[in-house]
Amino acid sequence: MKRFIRFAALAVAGLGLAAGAWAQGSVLRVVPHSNLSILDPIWTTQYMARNHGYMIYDTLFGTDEKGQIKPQMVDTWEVSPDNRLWTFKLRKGLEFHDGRPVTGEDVIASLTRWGKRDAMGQKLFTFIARMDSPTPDSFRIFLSEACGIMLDALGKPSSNVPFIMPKRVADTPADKQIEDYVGSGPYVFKRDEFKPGDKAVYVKFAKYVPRKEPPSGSTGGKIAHIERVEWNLALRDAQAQVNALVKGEVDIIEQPAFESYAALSKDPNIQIVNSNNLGFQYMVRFNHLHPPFNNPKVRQAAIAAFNQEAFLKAQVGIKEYYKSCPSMFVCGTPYGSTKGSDLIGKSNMKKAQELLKASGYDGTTVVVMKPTDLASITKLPDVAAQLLRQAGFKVDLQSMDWNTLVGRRAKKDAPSAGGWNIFATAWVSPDIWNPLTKAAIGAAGEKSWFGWPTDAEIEKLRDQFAREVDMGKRKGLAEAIQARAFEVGTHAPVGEYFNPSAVRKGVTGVVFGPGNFYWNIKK
Amino acid sequence: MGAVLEIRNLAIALPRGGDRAQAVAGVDLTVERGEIVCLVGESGSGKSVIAHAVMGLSPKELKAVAGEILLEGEDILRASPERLRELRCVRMSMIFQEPMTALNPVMRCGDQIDEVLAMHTALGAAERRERVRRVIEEVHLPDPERMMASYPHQLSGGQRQRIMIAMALIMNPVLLIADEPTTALDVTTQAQILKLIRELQQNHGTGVLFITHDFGVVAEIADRVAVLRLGTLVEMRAKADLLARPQHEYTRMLIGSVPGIEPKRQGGGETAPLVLKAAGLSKVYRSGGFLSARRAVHAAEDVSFEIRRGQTLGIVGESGSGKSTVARCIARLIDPSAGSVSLGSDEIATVSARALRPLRRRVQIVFQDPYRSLNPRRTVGEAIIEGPLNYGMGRAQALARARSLMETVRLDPDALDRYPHQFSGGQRQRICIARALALEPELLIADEAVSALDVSVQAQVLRLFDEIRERMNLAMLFITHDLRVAAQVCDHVAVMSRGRVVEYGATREVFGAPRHEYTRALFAAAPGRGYTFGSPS
Amino acid sequence: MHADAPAAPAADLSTEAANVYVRPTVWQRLARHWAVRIGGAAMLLLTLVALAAPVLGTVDPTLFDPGSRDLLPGATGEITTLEGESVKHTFLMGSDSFGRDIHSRVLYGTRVSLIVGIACALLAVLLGVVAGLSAGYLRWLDMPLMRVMDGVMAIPGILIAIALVALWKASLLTVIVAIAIPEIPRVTRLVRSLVLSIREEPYVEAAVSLGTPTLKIMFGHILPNTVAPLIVQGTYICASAILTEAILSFLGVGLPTDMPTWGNIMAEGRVQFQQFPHNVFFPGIFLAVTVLAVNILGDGLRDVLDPKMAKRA
Amino acid sequence: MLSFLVKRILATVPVLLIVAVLVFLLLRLTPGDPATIIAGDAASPENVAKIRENLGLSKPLLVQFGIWFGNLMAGDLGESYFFKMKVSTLIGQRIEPTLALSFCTIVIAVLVAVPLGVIAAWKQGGWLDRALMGFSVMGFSVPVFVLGYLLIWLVSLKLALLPVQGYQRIADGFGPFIRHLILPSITLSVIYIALIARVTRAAVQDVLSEDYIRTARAKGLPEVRVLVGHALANAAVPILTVIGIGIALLIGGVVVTESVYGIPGLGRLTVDAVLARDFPTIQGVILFFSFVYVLINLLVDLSYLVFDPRIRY
Repeated sequence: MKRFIRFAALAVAGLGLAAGAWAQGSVLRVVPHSNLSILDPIWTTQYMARNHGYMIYDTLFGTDEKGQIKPQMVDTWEVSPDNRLWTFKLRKGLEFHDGRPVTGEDVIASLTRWGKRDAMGQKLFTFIARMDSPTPDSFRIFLSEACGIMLDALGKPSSNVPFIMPKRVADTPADKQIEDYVGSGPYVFKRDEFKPGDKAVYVKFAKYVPRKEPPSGSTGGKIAHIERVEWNLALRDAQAQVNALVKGEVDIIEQPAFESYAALSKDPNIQIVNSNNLGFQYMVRFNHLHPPFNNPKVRQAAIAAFNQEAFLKAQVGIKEYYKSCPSMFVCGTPYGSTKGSDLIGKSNMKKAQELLKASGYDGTTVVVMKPTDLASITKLPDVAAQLLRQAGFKVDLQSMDWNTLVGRRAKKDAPSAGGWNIFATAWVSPDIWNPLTKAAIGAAGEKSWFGWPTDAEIEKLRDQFAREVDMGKRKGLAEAIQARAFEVGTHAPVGEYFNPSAVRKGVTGVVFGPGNFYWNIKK
Repeated sequence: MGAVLEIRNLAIALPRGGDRAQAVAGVDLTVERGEIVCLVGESGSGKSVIAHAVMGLSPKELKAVAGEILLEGEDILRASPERLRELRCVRMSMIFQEPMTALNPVMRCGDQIDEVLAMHTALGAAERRERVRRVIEEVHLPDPERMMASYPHQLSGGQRQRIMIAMALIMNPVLLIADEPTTALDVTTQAQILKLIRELQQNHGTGVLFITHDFGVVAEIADRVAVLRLGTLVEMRAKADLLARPQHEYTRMLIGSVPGIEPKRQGGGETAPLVLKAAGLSKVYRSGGFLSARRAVHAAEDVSFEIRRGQTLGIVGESGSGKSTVARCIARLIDPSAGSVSLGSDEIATVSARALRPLRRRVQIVFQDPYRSLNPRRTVGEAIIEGPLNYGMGRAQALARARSLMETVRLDPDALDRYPHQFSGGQRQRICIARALALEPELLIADEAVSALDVSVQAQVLRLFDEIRERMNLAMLFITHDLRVAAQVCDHVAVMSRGRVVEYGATREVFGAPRHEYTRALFAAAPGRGYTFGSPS
Repeated sequence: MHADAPAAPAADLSTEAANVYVRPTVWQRLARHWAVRIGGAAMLLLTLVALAAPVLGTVDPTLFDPGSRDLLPGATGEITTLEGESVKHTFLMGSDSFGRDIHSRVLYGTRVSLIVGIACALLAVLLGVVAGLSAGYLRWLDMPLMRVMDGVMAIPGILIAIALVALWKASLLTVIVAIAIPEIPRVTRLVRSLVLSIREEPYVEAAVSLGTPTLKIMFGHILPNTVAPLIVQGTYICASAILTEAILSFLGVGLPTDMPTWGNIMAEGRVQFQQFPHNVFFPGIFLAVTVLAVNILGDGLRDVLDPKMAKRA
Repeated sequence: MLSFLVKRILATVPVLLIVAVLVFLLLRLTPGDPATIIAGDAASPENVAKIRENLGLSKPLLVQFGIWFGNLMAGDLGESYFFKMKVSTLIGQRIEPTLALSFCTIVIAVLVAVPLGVIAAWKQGGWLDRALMGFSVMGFSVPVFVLGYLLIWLVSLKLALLPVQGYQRIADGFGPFIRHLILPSITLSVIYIALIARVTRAAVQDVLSEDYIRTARAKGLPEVRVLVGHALANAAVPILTVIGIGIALLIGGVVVTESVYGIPGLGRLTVDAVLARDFPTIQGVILFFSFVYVLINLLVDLSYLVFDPRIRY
């Protein structure tokens, strides 16, 4: 008996070693930026679901690292002269994980579902008369009216991304989550190994046919060099993440805490890779329904008080990783402009105090919501609160977790009755880089994004923007929208930042783009 | 052949903050082979300290500072711990007061005895088992196999003490130290154990150092007697000599304080008004139910008696006889299950709590344990005036009464604002009596009220009870296990056994000619019957 | 030291009076016990620090200046006042990643920790006493109340606290209540068992036969004798409450993060623990020392006030 | 004996029932509408109303409880709002790490604490006793997460002896499994050691003053045999009791330790669920922990039968 036990122990230990050795070579261990709980990237805008989508689904078009839309599943496409009929032909050899080919019917079903959830999709579908699939490898979109956003929408790189799912999956009602995770992307989701809060596992899809072009953003050849990608969902403690990377227990931290970079960049075995080179933008949002921010003058006073440097220094703290940018769209992208942005661009406490005095602010307490569990934005509300106090506001800073905040920001009640006045959030650049994708600039009152600004002029200009095909005119419209938005004070952009990944040296080929992509990586 | 044990000029220090510098000082003592030496003293006299020193079991704080303890010529005080361990149980053994707690509760009795053999002999398991069986037979325990397999809690007190004795004597030591080995036992059991010790000691020629506070036991068992007072030996002589002609005044006082077994009071007074009449009093405790069989314990069954003004009724019995249950039923601290108790013309056994309140003042009780009978957080003054205040007396008047009561119980009236812990046990018992008297009760119940006191103090408190009864013309119910005490104070006695009154009558008659078998056994077992104490010469 | 002057004639020979050990008063014994001294002195010091926080070189603990973030202990930097003016300030314990003064936050944090600890202890003891007395004296209530207490005890305390704080809006009051609730059953059990055992004491029976009404017995005889064990229990609750508050903050469900509490300072600083250990070190030291002091005080009080000791005269 | 067994087992039923009621009330009577949380970002009011209807949240509380309890009896803890799967499945997925961690901790704690406690009791008042008790009080005073960070920093980063985080399934090899467990277990066991050592010391000290210890010494037994064979055997019941009660403390520690070491166990699940306002999961986890706690204490009670022959009622 004793001998048997010893033998068993040896055997087990041996197995363990073997497993360890195997695991070292072909497994990429990733610490994603958040937990993965929802597996339907159309149903939710969560970036984790989007990243999950990029693992297992493919897209018709993509956006490269310069912001250019490039075909992905689409091989060729034609536009009728009146810009109202779009014909797309799919690449050869596209196949779902269950072995069936990708057809035009799948595409139409997927786009239809996406068009019901995504803001830009909804906009696009206001132009779409109908779609059909004349042959299995092609599909057509008939527009009722010409529009300038077709490729921008189909190549949309961030939430919600129009991922292509099998028709049977895409037929799921838009308000219900899908339960079948078959896609045609470079990785297959190991459903049996998925444990939310523990790990998610993806294995290489052998039959995936990558494009010939080199990978760039969400475009190009998505070649999976790694057999198996493991997302470690349990490792949430920032310090533990750093330790694990330093010790080589994981390979990539998607978004380390800003405080961790100092330690990470000192380690010779770790490289900092700024794959999301377009960065993010911070925003402070006012609730336009309730006092004091139902008064545009008060909103302007607040914007004037918001010193971007203060936000960025407190929240990000590392000079190379942040920059002030007064544009409501993203500085350095086509619509990035400083027009009408003096209020925030030359913020000034004295001026804010004067503006507030002049506004007739009556001392109403401002409820600022602070998410305690989202490290990348948790400090913004504190800064906002202090700056507002200095400007002369009375502030009540309320801590809560992000999920509560998300629930509460949807409430239109008065702040005293469970509503709110201010919250802060961050956007990945492609989500906000034009007046259509940027939800916070919508001003259709209670129909628009949380905060519910109302301004007919902005809405009119956005509509024109959607229809305009000429790039030069679109830029002009975007500037006009921005200037008007600052006047109205829809929200305050409070700076841009990067949150580069920390990667073990030896891991190469990280693809740049707005999401976190795990193809092309070698280890 | 020299003495088995010779203690020379022993002095043991007390830790600082004690009531004296040395626990024992200048003690000389010898125990010869085959001899029983009784070491007598009141609590705190240092007798147990000596016993433990001989076994080398003294706590660290109690260090011998002078003298020597010679066991067959070998000085225990200078022996190494290893040597001491070799000597224990082999050359010297000890048995203790509480057989209840002196045995390991989670170990079978057989194993506990076996441990001694395993430690000190090289015998095999089977041989050891046989030796254990034999020694259990030798201490006259029935069914040795069952005894060996039993846990201590499954045995009676007497059986446990026999196991202890078996354990102590299995290696046939030359010296046995018995530290109050019968104090916790009932009188009948005590007699059997004393007999057993005597028998074994004679069979084996063991020298015994027997520690006790009870002169009755001394009279039963001692060959020689040593009297200890506050750590010094005042007198050491042969038993007969010492009991008949005590030399030292302390010894005289002690012997004089032992209550005599001859009834002192005449009884009579049958014409005085009836104060209390109990008829058919019963108390049944029920337990169990759901799942386990219901059990009913008849703590008291069909108890009837009466007490007249100026008289004392004693209820005598061994532990578990139900005597305290009766007392508590009469004080209505517990509700009787059946029967009636009438106080004058009022029925108190069945009245509601509300109706009972005015009646309560007429019956007061004094408990056994003087240390727990007074609330440690209240001054004695507050304790005494609590009753009068409850019944509407003004504070000033109540305090005045308290002062006079303090004098009645012979305490300093100025001590009213002190706390109980500043008083000795006897003094506290006086305070309890004062508290009871403050309500001017018709009936005073004394529930083993002198049992916890040293003999000299006991005598004083007994005198006090007598005085009070006379002065206030009280009726008294005196609960005691001690026949001598009963003989001193009771006009009538009721002897209880297993919840029933087996004999009831005038003290003189019951003591003179006990009729019931149990009563006779009780009297036969009373230690030191042959000696007359209680008459200070 | 004898209490009775006119003693009985034979009493001079009696050895009994010599056995009266004159016990020092509770206060004397407390003052003599090393643990009470050390624990008490530390607590006193911390209380003084808490009270005098504004004059110990501190600034408003919520003020910050991102320009002064991550300063090492002793560094000088700027801090912006609520009026928007910058003033020079020496950061004795460094600054955190907002540029808040850790020295100020730690000292003001003392207030919060002491308030949480003491308030939890008071609340738990108060409610526990009410429940325990009721259960111990009202027979009909005993069974249902104690079953509920068993139920509460069966739920690990920290889970109750986490759940409650997370579900209510976290504030000083809710945190105190949430931490105190799981402690109540323990106090209740203690009080109940004390009541049941004290009720059997002869002096209580004596009071019954003296005609003392039930309520008076309860408050006059029973309750005062539960005070000592309750004080001891209270100190332990206080210590564990201070610790629990820190744990709640660590888990992100504690007091509002701008409130200066040790838990919050550590939670904020833990991300850069290896780089700037002072963020965790200073509040950690204060926390450990405080809890240690309270625990030591509790041990000392137990030694002195322990009912077993008290019974010996 | 049998009746003791049956009685003790039956006695846990009402406790569990009360726990169920308490947990239900705890989460249902708190503000916040789960439906809006489930509906997620930008849900329409109709959608929310539909979800509310599906969850039965508009029914009377008693009916809600009835439904919930009925499901509970059928082993259905509901579906997680956040993780979108059966809570029972979720718990099943997370149980192994927590079980392994707890077991490892208890083993370490008992192996270290009991001998320490016995030695401290034996050498009562000596320097060893003081040192051990000092350590014990310290153990109570240092927050688990601070300890965890210090150990990681020292053992894993400076000495590079053990992995810093994570959990390896035992199925993937015993070596990695145990290597990943050592550090978290030590971290977690410190407070548990403090507790058990304290109680062991007190219990053994009590026993050492018993008469039968004197008897054992009077028999000439060597100290080791007196301590182990007599003192420890008699102190077993209080020690076992505290091991059982300490499970509550352990569970609290698990929540923190799993966060510090990134272990995907039930403690981590608790924190995630709380942060996500995931009511069914919170309920499920609390119920599960309470159930385990009650069960372990039941086992502890039953083990008295082995250790104390006096228990026969």
